[in-house]
Amino acid sequence: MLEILRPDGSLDGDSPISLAETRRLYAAMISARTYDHKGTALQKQGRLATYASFEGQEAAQVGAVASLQPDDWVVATYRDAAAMWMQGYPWVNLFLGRTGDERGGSPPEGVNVLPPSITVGAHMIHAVGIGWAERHQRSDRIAMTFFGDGATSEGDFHEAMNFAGVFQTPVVFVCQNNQYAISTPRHRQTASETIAQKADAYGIPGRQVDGNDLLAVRSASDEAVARARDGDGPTLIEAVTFRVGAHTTADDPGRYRDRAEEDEWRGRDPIDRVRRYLEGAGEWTAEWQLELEEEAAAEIEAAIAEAEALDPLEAADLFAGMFATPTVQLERQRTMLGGGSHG
Amino acid sequence: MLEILRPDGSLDGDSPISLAETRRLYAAMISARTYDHKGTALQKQGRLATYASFEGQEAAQVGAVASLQPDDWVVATYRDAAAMWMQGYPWVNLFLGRTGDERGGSPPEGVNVLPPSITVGAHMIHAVGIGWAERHQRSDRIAMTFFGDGATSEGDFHEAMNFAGVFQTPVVFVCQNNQYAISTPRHRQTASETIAQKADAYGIPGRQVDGNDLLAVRSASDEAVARARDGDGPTLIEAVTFRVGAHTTADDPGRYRDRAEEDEWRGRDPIDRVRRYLEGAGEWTAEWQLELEEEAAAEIEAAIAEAEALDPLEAADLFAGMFATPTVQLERQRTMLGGGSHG
Amino acid sequence: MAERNLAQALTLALDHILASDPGVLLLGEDVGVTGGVFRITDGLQDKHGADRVIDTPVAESGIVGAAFGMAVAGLRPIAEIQFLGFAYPAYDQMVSHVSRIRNRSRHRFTAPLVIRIPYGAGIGAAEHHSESTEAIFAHTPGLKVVIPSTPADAAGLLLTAAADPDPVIFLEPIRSYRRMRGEVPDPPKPVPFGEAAVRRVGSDLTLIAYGAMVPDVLDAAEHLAGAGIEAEVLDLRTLVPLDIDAVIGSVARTGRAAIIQEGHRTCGFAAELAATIQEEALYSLEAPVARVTGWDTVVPLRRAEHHYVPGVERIVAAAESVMAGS
Amino acid sequence: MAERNLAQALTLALDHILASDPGVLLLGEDVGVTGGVFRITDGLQDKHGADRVIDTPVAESGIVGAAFGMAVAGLRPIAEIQFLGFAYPAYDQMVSHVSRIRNRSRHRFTAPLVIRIPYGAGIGAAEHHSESTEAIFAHTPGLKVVIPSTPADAAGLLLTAAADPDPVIFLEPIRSYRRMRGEVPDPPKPVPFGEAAVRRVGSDLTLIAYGAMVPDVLDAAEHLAGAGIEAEVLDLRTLVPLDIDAVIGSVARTGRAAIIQEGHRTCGFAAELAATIQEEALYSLEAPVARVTGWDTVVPLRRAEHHYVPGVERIVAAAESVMAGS
Ligand SMILES: Cc1ncc(C[n+]2csc(CCOP(=O)(O)OP(=O)(O)O)c2C)c(N)n1
Ligand SMILES: Cc1ncc(C[n+]2csc(CCOP(=O)(O)OP(=O)(O)O)c2C)c(N)n1
Ligand SMILES: [Mg+2]
Ligand SMILES: [Mg+2]
Repeated sequence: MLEILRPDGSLDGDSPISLAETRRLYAAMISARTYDHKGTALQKQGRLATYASFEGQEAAQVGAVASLQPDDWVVATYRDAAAMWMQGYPWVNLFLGRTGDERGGSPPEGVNVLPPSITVGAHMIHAVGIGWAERHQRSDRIAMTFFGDGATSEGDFHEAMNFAGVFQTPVVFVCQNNQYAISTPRHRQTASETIAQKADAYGIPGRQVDGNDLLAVRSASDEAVARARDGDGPTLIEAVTFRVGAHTTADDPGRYRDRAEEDEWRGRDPIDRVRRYLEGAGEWTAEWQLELEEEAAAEIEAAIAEAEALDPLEAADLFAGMFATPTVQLERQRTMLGGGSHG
Repeated sequence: MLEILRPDGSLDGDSPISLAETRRLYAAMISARTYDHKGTALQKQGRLATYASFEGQEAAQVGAVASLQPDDWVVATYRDAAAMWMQGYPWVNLFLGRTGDERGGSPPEGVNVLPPSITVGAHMIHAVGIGWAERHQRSDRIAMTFFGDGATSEGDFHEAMNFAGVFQTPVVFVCQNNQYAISTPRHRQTASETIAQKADAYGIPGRQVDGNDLLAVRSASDEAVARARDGDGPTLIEAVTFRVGAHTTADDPGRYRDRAEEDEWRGRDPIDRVRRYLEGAGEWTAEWQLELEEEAAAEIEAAIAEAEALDPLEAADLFAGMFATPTVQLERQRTMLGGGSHG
Repeated sequence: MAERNLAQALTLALDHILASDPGVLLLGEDVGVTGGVFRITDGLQDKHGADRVIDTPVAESGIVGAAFGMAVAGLRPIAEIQFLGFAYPAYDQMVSHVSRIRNRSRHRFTAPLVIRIPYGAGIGAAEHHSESTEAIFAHTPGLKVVIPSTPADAAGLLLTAAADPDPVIFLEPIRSYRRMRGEVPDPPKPVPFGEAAVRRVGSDLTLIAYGAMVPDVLDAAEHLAGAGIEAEVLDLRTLVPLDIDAVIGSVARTGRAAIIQEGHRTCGFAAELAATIQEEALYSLEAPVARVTGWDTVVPLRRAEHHYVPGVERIVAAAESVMAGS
Repeated sequence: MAERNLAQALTLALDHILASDPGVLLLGEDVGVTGGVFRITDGLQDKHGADRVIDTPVAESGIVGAAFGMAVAGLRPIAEIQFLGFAYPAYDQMVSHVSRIRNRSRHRFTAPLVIRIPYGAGIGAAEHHSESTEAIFAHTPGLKVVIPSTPADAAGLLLTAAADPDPVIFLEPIRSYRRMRGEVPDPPKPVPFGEAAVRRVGSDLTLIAYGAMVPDVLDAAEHLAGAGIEAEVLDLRTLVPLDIDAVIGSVARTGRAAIIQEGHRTCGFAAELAATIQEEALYSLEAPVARVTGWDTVVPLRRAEHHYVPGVERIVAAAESVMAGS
């Protein structure tokens, strides 16, 4: 397992990035955590539907996406808001989706990030097709896809990895092994020792990294992104991390795991670790921290306000969303909305 | 790759079985090939629907099933008639199925062999469930499942292997890597170097053997069957072999491969190899060969006659086959058969 | 008799089923340790053992395929899929194998398994958590399709499903899990398949529904009664087998019918019912049979979900228009 | 104009589509080197390159999922599934992603792809090779469903499908591939979606069909003409969008209708049509709308297949019974 940044903030080897870049990513992780805490809080107030916290996984998401170019693709899940936002998907869209509004799925033009996949497993092959299409169109854009340890059990994971191997598509597979799929622990998910080793079944390189180590993640993803961009094919990265919170706001982790396990992982917090490192390098101050937190809070509040200011979709919008031009059937059904006749 | 019996009929190491047992399996392979040739011939005469030849794969099928107890389960495909027959599935049922008659799928009580799977991939997990059920019921029966190189690309292969690994079910996975899935060569099916190595992704032992070597197959399957029976979990065996004939009688291999490749593999015929070995050991004579061929021919002819003597199913039989007790809907539909009313 | 909600009724039934037949196994994602996302299997692993109430990897095709194998080999598995929107990866196993092994083997092998699936909208959940695609199962030969609407039926139909010699798709109405309570005998009383229940007697028109729509249809019927229209309300309980006689009998009496279904309109089960009614009772019909259905749209997310699910208002309006004979 | 069979018409259309739009890719099992199991893509890899006509591993979900990704990223993939019975492993991709990305992203991302699938019985093939489950696609919001019956339509509808901004399920009638020949313009002429074709004019009753059943329905109509019954024959060509006006218009004129469909009866497309007709034209109906369908059984194997597929005899009998108004 690749590790660079020790829990105490010291380095084991060279950092793949400058201190300035580290500060940028640290700031991003603070934003992400601010969003995340707000998401949980808003859900408790009934202002969001369910919410899926990614607390503890910020380094895996921020570190991996930091290796991308702005127009590369990200294809991720319900738990990957930090990754999506890093690639340009606005907080307002992420909140909007969580309120239960389809417009959350519509990021601005130029942001090549798909709306989060709610189904587990099916989206990885989309990244394969996307990377394939980019190469076919002689673009050097690549695709990065995020998924969990549980997702590796779905047949679609297998088909995606196998297609990527056979067609050598420019894709980076990032598995956030956060130790649980809802209540199911990693060792009940698969009998393989690591998830990284699954890559071998597809002739693809696999790399296990400490997912709570921003620098290790970044190092592995830099390498994988370069491989993909250079036409050398896909890579699987297993980022070993932990979901510190509940699966979603509808879940109670007390039913399936010990507090001790959570506490242990809280002690390995990916943000704290970078803070210690930056502090040691004279690049972190309490004032800066405060500044970051205030900026993040303001940004997040603004996004919430914007999302909540939007009136809900009308019934007619449902029909308008399905096709470029509604079918005869949909047109008829839309007319039923008005009167009660046969509708 | 495990090899024991050299193409020239000499041994590289010890045989896992006695000469008497080798003679028995040799005879079985002769029967299987007789059936296979007959199948191709009958299809040309229009007496069967399509037919899928397994010529060249007799050692893989006969050798693997020879390790089983008579009441173990076999879950196999359209190309595995030899394996099914070895485990008690009558030739008459196999022919019947090929004529296009559902009764082919009904082997005698006590024969724990499912009708052949026509869909590629879905059946392997059935073997996992079966083995699981047997263990749950404290029986020591195990399940063996056969599939091709192409089938390893389906998501269901992955889910089956993963379940087998997690639940340590008593199953032996036998992949006949016959180098093609219809027209697609093995190296375009997956970028992994071997199929055996895919087992590693599931914490399962994987073994590659020369599939045209009866003794190597038998040795690997003896070991895998013992593991399963002893509660030590599943094994994946990759039997490297070749489909000498067409994919089915509807296929023309000339479109996608060279005659030279076929000829090379014909030179590695699994039956010839055992004959040379037995001959060297003084256990084969031309008279015995004739005897075997005549017996096999008689047996096969009898099976064909029995299959063809059966009148086709009646329309009412269709309705009777669906449930233990037909639903209201089916009852109504059955009455439509008689008159034309609304049917 | 204790009052239970529909979720509790299911738990009770599963407990009895596990206790009375050692060949029954439950399997699915998170059904064991945590008792399922809706807590339907809560406490059952502790009581009946981890080898009988089994947490699986996240793999729906694997769950159904393994359950199929178990059933073929003599067990009586009850598989859970977390939401109907996650059943599609297992659809091939259901169509190609579960539904067919009996016919394929001319009764030599069978697959007596139950697949429990929460379905339907109305709780403002995320995408894929609100599906009502029962029609695709009804369209698949060889599957029985059961959809209870009350706590007692949920328990009773589940008992029948678990004892059935053929595969059963058992759809559980999510928004009814905790919507109402009702008396549920302990042990539950099996409810036979193929017998619709008359939930309300009426002579002016027949309202036909099942599952999550039934309570709304009953509310609508009360509403209509206020306007002097007496609706008969039929709860189908099982779509396959279907109690055609009850449907035709009622419509022949009332001469008017509306079918209320949450699923998408085109090729939904309401289409089947309307087609059957006009086939068998055309000359009794005084007005077209109305379909009140979900639309041919994706089920909207929380903020617009109410535009999709037929509510009391749409049901009442449709009934009134059927009464007006237009 | 050259006469071509339906298979050749499809090859011609694909060749033109590949030649005219560099963003079009074909992918599927055995579509490249060997030209597909039905030889529909024969010669296209040689002509257009192995990077545009692509042999894939045996993985239907992968094929559709990869095609989806390609479409999202600006290509126009045309995927082939070998037989409809092998499409179920890809059903989740179709329902959960292909059909939904436009709505999920409010038009920001779209998936203009075509999924070509041979369907139907009648050639005595093995199990799973004879499916007619078009209804499950018609029931899925966000998919267009196209089923040609003639060579010219096959080519013309495929052109339209390839240019459509939304995903299209394109079902090809296996037993019509080489059943008849017809004139097919070269280049083929696009045939618009949502316009039924009147294959035969008649005033006594309307026979409605699509795909592989159309030739049989026309034979039945000739038969009926011999007995003095003049049937109008409507070929729907596309199920989604559906030419409801053509259906209702014809039935309003004739007052009688039978729908002929090879798929299973319950919740088939014939149910949708019968439901719609009675909704919109009840007062024109002089007899119940009849459904002539495949049964709610697995499609039988070769020796008993003829008991399943509606043949001329059953169509004629149903039409006569509709004429008798019983
Ligand atoms: C196909 C499918 N099956 C089941 C679910 C329900 N579900 C949502 S998240 C989840 C667990 C996924 O675990 P993992 O992949 O490890 O991701 P994590 O939630 O831990 O980030 C499950 C089973 C789903 N969304 N999609
Ligand atoms: C799910 C599914 N997809 C496609 C097919 C069509 N098909 C039949 S055999 C075959 C190739 C299978 O290759 P392999 O697994 O190597 O077995 P082999 O035929 O070589 O024995 C294909 C694609 C099928 N039967 N089922
Ligand atoms: Mg996880
Ligand atoms: Mg093969």
